[in-house]
Amino acid sequence: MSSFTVAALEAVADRIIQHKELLTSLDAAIGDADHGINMARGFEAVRVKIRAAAPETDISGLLKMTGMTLISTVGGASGPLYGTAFMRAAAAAQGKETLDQEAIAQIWSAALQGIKDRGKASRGEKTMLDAMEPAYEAFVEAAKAEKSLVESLEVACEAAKEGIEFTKTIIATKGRASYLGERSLGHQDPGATSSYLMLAALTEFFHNQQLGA
Amino acid sequence: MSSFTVAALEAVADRIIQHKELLTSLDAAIGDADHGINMARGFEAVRVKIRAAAPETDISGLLKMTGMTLISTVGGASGPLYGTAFMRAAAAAQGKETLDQEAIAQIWSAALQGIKDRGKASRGEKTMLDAMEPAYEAFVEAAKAEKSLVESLEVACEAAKEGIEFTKTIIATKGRASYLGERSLGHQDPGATSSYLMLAALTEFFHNQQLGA
Amino acid sequence: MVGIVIVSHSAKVAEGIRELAQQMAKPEQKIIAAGGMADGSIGTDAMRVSEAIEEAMTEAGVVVMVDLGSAVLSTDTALEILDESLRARVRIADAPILEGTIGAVVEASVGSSLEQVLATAEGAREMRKCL
Amino acid sequence: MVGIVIVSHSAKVAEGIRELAQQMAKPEQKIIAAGGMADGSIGTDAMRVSEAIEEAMTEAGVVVMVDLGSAVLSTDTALEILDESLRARVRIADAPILEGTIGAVVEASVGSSLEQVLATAEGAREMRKCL
Ligand SMILES: Nc1ncnc2c1ncn2[C@@H]1O[C@H](COP(=O)(O)OP(=O)(O)O)[C@@H](O)[C@H]1O
Ligand SMILES: Nc1ncnc2c1ncn2[C@@H]1O[C@H](COP(=O)(O)OP(=O)(O)O)[C@@H](O)[C@H]1O
Ligand SMILES: [Mg+2]
Ligand SMILES: [Mg+2]
Ligand SMILES: [Mg+2]
Ligand SMILES: [Mg+2]
Repeated sequence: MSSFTVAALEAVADRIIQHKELLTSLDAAIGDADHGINMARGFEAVRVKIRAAAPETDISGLLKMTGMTLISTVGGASGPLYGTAFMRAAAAAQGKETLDQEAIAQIWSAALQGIKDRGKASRGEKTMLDAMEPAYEAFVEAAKAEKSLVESLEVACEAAKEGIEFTKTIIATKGRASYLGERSLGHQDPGATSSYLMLAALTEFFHNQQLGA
Repeated sequence: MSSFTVAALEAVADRIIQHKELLTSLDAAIGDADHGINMARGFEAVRVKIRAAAPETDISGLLKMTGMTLISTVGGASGPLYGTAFMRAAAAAQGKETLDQEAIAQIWSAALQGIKDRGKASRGEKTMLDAMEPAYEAFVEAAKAEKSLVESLEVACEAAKEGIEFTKTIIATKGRASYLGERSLGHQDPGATSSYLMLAALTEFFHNQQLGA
Repeated sequence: MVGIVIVSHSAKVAEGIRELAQQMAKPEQKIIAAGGMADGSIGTDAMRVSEAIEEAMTEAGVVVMVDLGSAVLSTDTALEILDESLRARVRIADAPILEGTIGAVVEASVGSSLEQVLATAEGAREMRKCL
Repeated sequence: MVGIVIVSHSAKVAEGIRELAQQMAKPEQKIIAAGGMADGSIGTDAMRVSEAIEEAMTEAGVVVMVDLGSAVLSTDTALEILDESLRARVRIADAPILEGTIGAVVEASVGSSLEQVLATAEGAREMRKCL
């Protein structure tokens, strides 16, 4: 399971690093032009850490490693937010040995709650939550409707994309973009975008695993 | 007249530089422990400047040089305050060719007003004004009572000393010492002390001149 | 675009705040740090402040951010040294220096007036960091 | 004496504020700067913050000064990493970072309690610089 989880996390890291410029340019419009730099620095460090992890490290251990690394390397608000998300995910993953649909829902729920606890934001404040939460809800719905893991993830991706679009229509009331007041209108949130990218990477990863299986 | 004024200013500078440690230790008790450092740095620069001044530089020119130098080298609140005092003194000294009692009263009055304008303080706020203003008033009184220049300066010195003592009994409401609230009580004000030192140096200078004459 | 001058007793503070503010600024925006003394010691230097104001000056004017009361004394002195025509276009913000600078820079970046930038800088006083 | 930690996105800002505050402090007072990232970039690092809190810790506790909202997120995260026994003695000040730090350091220097130091830091919001 360790190499599987490492590969999943690497897929996430690669996707973020590939989109460094996009994320930074989105942040340039309504923030301090560093979200891509922050996230890429964080996930480069994560990649190094998880590749070097002992082969017996379990899912929870790898998620914790990811969280700790993001906390100490990202630098922006997204560091403690995603860092806390992965730490909570690690706690929820404790004892879990496979990443099936139910396990993923539980882990995701914990991660989402971590972001809310840390950032004290809720949906509609133009943050990563506007992608992350509807995506999570869509995932749970799809799972209930007996869709497969990959199908459920695909539905969640769609919801995250819509969440990104939604962030264009609202004013930021949390984070740096809130300094802009009404001027944040019309721009998509960088954090919502990075959340979508991570999810899209995971979806593709599970999709490819299925094909390979 | 130029060498006379240079000598008078040098006497002031020397006195301040000699008391660097005293002024700093007074500031350590109710401020940021730099008043002596600030003033010594300023007057060392003044000494260099006025020694290098063209021999035809008049009283006003030398005072202006002193003011400008203090403004750009002292660094603390006392820089703009004493700097402005000397600049205003320079303006008041314009055209004056001797430093008699009346000229000194006029120049001093302008300098005092400069400190008030710059610092927006008045007597009783535990600042240099608590030495400077009573000293000025005593000087004018003494002059009116037909005392000699040196006698008048001596009376002024006494008043400045009493002013220093007075600062021990009050709470600072201007400058850094005001951050301490009641805890500034019992300590003498560094700026009142440097004002006294300058005046004492001038008094001794005129006294010696008289003896020499 | 209103220019911003950052006057601190510490060169590190002024330069660090400038870097933070620059992250939120338009590339063409003028943000000038005037921290510390020419010889590197802690303090404010009215001459440096007056040069910084000249450097930051635009049609729209300049807002000066200060750290402590004595920085205001130096800035007032700097204004006296300045050309009268420039002086009329300078405001000193009675605001927290770091928080006010970030606010002022963001406000200035959208072309707001001198008085608007000043008001936003001073409004930073009410900014809440903990939620 | 209550210890003070200064958390800024900029290492220069944190270090510069520490130097300014040190001028007003007792020699034995603990004032720790936790600015920027380990690699020198701009940002806050919860690990550094938690180390700084440990370093500044005294019987009387620690007040943490922060520059921007995301510094609060890092500090909250740092608190989660910390020992529970220490955590109870830490307060985050919702205050202007430079002005609040100077106020907090002066208050702490006379042996005031954690809550008093916090209140003085937060009261710096009302400080007027221009008279
Ligand atoms: N309080 C918060 N809760 C949730 N998400 C937040 C919060 N504050 C900021 N964010 C997210 O963080 C993103 C910015 O991240 P980043 O640029 O790395 O940090 P910073 O704003 O400190 O530079 C925003 O686009 C937003 O999605
Ligand atoms: N507003 C003011 N008006 C008059 N004098 C003042 C004012 N503020 C401070 N001072 C004087 O300046 C002195 C401190 O000078 P100094 O230590 O050089 O400056 P700083 O306080 O900036 O370190 C005080 O002792 C006081 O006499
Ligand atoms: Mg950012
Ligand atoms: Mg940032
Ligand atoms: Mg001082
Ligand atoms: Mg000083």
